[in-house]
Amino acid sequence: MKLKLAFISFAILLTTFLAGCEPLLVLDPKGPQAETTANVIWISIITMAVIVIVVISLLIFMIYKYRASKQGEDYEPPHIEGNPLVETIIVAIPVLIVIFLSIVSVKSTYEVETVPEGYENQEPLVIYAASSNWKWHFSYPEQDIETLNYVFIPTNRPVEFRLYSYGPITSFWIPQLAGQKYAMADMVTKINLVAETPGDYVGRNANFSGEGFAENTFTATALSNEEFDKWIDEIHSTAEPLTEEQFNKLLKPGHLGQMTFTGTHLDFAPAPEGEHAGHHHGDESEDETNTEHEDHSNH
Amino acid sequence: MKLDKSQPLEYGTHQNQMNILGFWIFLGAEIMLFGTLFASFFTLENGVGSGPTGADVFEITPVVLETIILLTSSFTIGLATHAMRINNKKATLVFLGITLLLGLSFLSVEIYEFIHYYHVGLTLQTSAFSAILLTTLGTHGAHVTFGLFWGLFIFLQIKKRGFTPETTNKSFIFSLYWHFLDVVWIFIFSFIYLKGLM
Amino acid sequence: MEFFDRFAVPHPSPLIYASMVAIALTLIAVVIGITYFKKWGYLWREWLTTVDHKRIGMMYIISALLMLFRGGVDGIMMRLQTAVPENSFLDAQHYNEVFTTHGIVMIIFMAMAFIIGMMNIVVPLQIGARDVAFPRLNAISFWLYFAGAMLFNVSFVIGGSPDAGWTNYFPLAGTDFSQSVGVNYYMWALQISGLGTLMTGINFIVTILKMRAPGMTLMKMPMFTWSALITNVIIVFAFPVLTIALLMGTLDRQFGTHFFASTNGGMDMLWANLFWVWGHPEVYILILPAFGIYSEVIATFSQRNLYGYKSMVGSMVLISFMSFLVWVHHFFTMGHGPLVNGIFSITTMAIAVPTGIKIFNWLLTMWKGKIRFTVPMLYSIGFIPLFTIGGVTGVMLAIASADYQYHNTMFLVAHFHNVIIPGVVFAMLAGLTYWWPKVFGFMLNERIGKWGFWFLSIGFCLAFFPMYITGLDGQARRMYTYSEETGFGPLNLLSFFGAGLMAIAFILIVFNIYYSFRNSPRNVGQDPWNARSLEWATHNPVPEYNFAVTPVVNSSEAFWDSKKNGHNLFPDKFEKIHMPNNSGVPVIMAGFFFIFGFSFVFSIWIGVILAALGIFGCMAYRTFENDHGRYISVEEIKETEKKYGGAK
Amino acid sequence: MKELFPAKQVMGFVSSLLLTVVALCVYFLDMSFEVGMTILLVTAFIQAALQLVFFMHAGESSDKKAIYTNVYYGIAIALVTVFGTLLTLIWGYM
Repeated sequence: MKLKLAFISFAILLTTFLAGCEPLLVLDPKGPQAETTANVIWISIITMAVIVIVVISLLIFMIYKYRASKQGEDYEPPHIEGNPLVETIIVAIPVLIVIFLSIVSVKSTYEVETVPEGYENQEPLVIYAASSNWKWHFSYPEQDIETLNYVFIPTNRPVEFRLYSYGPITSFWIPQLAGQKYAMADMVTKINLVAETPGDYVGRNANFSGEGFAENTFTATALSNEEFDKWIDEIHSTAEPLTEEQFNKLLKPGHLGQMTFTGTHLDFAPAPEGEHAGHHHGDESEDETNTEHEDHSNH
Repeated sequence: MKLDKSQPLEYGTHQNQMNILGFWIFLGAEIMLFGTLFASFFTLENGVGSGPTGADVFEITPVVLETIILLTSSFTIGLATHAMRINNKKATLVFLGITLLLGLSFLSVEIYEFIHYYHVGLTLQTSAFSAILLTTLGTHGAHVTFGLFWGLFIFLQIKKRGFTPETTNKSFIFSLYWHFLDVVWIFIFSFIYLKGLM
Repeated sequence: MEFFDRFAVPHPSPLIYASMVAIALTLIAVVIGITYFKKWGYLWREWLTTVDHKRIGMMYIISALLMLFRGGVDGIMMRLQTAVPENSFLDAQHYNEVFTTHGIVMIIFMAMAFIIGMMNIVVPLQIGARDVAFPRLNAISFWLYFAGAMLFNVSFVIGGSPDAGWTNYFPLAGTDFSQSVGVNYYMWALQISGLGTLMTGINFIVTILKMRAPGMTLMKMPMFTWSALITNVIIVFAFPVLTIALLMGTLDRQFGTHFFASTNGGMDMLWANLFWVWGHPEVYILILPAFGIYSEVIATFSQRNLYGYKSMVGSMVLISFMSFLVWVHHFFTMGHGPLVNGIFSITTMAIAVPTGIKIFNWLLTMWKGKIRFTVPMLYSIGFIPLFTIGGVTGVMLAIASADYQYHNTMFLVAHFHNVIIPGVVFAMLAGLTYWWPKVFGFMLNERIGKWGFWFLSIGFCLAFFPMYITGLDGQARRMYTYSEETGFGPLNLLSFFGAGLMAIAFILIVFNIYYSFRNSPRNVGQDPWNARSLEWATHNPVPEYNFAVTPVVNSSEAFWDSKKNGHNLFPDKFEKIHMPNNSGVPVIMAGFFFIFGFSFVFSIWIGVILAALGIFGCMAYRTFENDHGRYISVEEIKETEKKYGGAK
Repeated sequence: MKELFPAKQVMGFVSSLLLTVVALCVYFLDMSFEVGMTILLVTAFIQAALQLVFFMHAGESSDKKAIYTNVYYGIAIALVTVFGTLLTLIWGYM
């Protein structure tokens, strides 16, 4: 009977997997960071599938072999306290699996938190991504432009997103390029990523942030380097400059479409990093000696 | 109720033993309660915003005074338990009374301290630091206040009913509570005041 | 005018008005019914003032079932809203309230109440005690829980429900972004019921440590009692953290402090941190008693002793400590360095080891057994594969880098339902069916019970397995709607059907209670399941004093031993039995707590002060009270025992 | 009168006063943060232990195992919470 249950669950899982024509976003990476996480996910799925299959097989064996209807009327199950060897095995195998996965976990976590391999020498493109209820503001300090609810990035160049929030905690997530990270009001967090294939990618805030949360999305478009430069030039010739007054209007709760400006809000409303951070993480002494804008308090 | 004569009266019945053990476990929870407050305090300690820091507002004299008062009261409640065990009702009441008076003076100093903070511009709303400082001190102070009433009730009960399994048990448990508040204060004294002033 | 505005339903919709009317009508019907049948006196004497652990346990379980209904309706509404893209059944705000209350109601007011109710009924019986260590405190615990639960449910009709998620992250939960009183309700409902839970924790630790039958050493306790002991240890050390976090949250919202604000030095991350320092152990508070129930049920229906008793105990002790070492995995994405994430990733995965030991021990308990497929056993057998899947997806989530992709998605939602439903809900239903005759003296119908099990299991798989896939496809949790292009539609529809099946299962289970009450034969005898542990050594239903004579025990399966090896459990003669008196103080005090909480929610300070005085008045009354309990005479015991058919 | 002041308790009281004086050194004397914290940690924990043993009679009843386990467990978890929180929110950031 339990067979049925196990089979049904697996059948559902399998068919839904197979039925989906398009690959799942997280497992369809377009950059090295997302590729690392996708590989880790596959490794863990396979390891875990082995465990599940072993447990289910053992269970089926037990309930098939030892069901009461199959035993004799006078069969009296024995009293068994336990067996050191068996218990060592059931401890040792999970321990080995956990050690293996721990190594995978620590190694991959360090990998996705740093600039991807092969791109260390390139100067990363810094983009500030600030969330407000319920929009994303992207500022390119170097290029001196700002966009709303969409972001263009060059391919094959490391991009450093610096995240913070005007309001509730949000989570910046482009599943096909990298895992998510929180954006908070009083500090800046960072995501390093590289897009290796040009294309449009879904991006969103993944952390519940109130009424407009469901529509708190943006598009991330990866372009070749030349196209990216062309796009920057185009904006400088066509877009209006962003004024403080206008920016404050943009911050008001609600949804807006995609917008483009020259200039960034960082000039009049700096990001909460360095001297503007809401709190410091045990590095006050360094803060005082460090006067550079580009500093270590990037948490 | 079976009475076990081989033990002090407060342990005399099975229910009494359970009460005492239960209170110890409650104190375990209290360790965690104050542990959480300390964890939050250390996290928010530097979050002074535009308000004053600990070093700006702490005054050593009232703090030392509070410490000595509370240490002494912890001593006297210990003596009260001892007097109870040698069956000296009068001494027990005297020591318990002194303890409560010391507790009251501790609270008075603490209230003075809070007024001082108010005058130098540190209130609950000033900054995260001020909020966690006053919450931690306030939680301890609320425990002391609660203890004063509790102690008073026990005082009255011993006075009226003498030493019974119930009154001795309550009085012993109250002494555990009072000693524990002293322990908490030692940590507040060391890691909030002295660390802040250092 | 402003004053009264706060009491209004801030989010009027026909649904809410309809349920308001329904609630009002039900209440009126209940009051009229009780008055008509002249049951007020009975209710007061036998239930509201009771200190009997079995009755308190029953009241916990009844409340838990009511809350299961409430939380279940919330769940169905969420699945219905997301069943198709761009659905307009609920609007965003309403959806937010629904998933927030679903989480709180299910965790705090359903699952917690269910396990505490189960412990109340079973633990004293399993250790051969007359009651818990502090019967009066036990009543206070229940009534505080009940006051908290009612306070939380009032939010739905007066002032508005909390809407910041059950995790209630600041600053979203602060007054800047959540202006209604909803989150105030959250703070006080949890605070009050949490206080009750803490007292339960202390009560049961002392009960188990000090009230065991002669001969029952710690290593001879039945496994459910062990799990209860460990659970209560976790409760005692975890709940104070919640107390402080809620206090700080209240101060932030109602007194303008800056603990979790982003200005003046506050730190929003601190709330998340404290919430999960409590929240993760809370998960183990829920799951360990479930493990205990499965251990009892699997041993009983495999007709074999539990395999690896010592390693079962050892793994639980280990889990209790480790549960406090892993909380950061709930917010890997908060931007800590890989060092912090790495450490907590490893500790999290390490917990899988003791959990794995338990799974294998259950499997080995069936080995060489003689398995009977009763309803409790079906739940236990269904639990093993489903919980394993939930467990391994937990290990997947523990890998920090991968968690960056799973976090906040439906994958996570699928995971924790996959551990909580087969873990806790299945266990509670198994335990309910298993111990039902113990409390009521008749059995639940097996046929209907099995139907319930199959609907629940299949419904569960259909409802939650698709979420793993939509999660990997980028569907964030807590989204009230999604567009057609995302492609989430078909799988969400499947989830909705699954939820429907689960609802049918719930109806079947409740119907089974009614059906069995009407049709099941009474007098099932003392041992309807051929069981093993001490609670079955007394009559069904259990008399007021539990055991006429204190049992003397020689193994963890004392009853089995007495059946098979002729061990004499009751060597002593009848003696008069000391019992605690009933008291109205607990329920009155909880009433004051309710008023206190309600007034605080709306900042009605006069109400707060008066209620606080009431609470202190109750305490003062208690300390001056001279109540030595009462005795049941030997004659009375003999009489009762005769009624049950023979003195034991 | 003498019987009302047992030596053990008087000793405990005197030593806790002495420890307070030692702790006060960190305020009155000039010393580095590390040395000061060490002194405070040592004096605070000794004082707590004094209270526990001399005044609270933690070890006198038949439940002393349970009582000590409970206290140690509480302290251990509280320390984990304090240092874990600091590691997570303050020290551990990149």
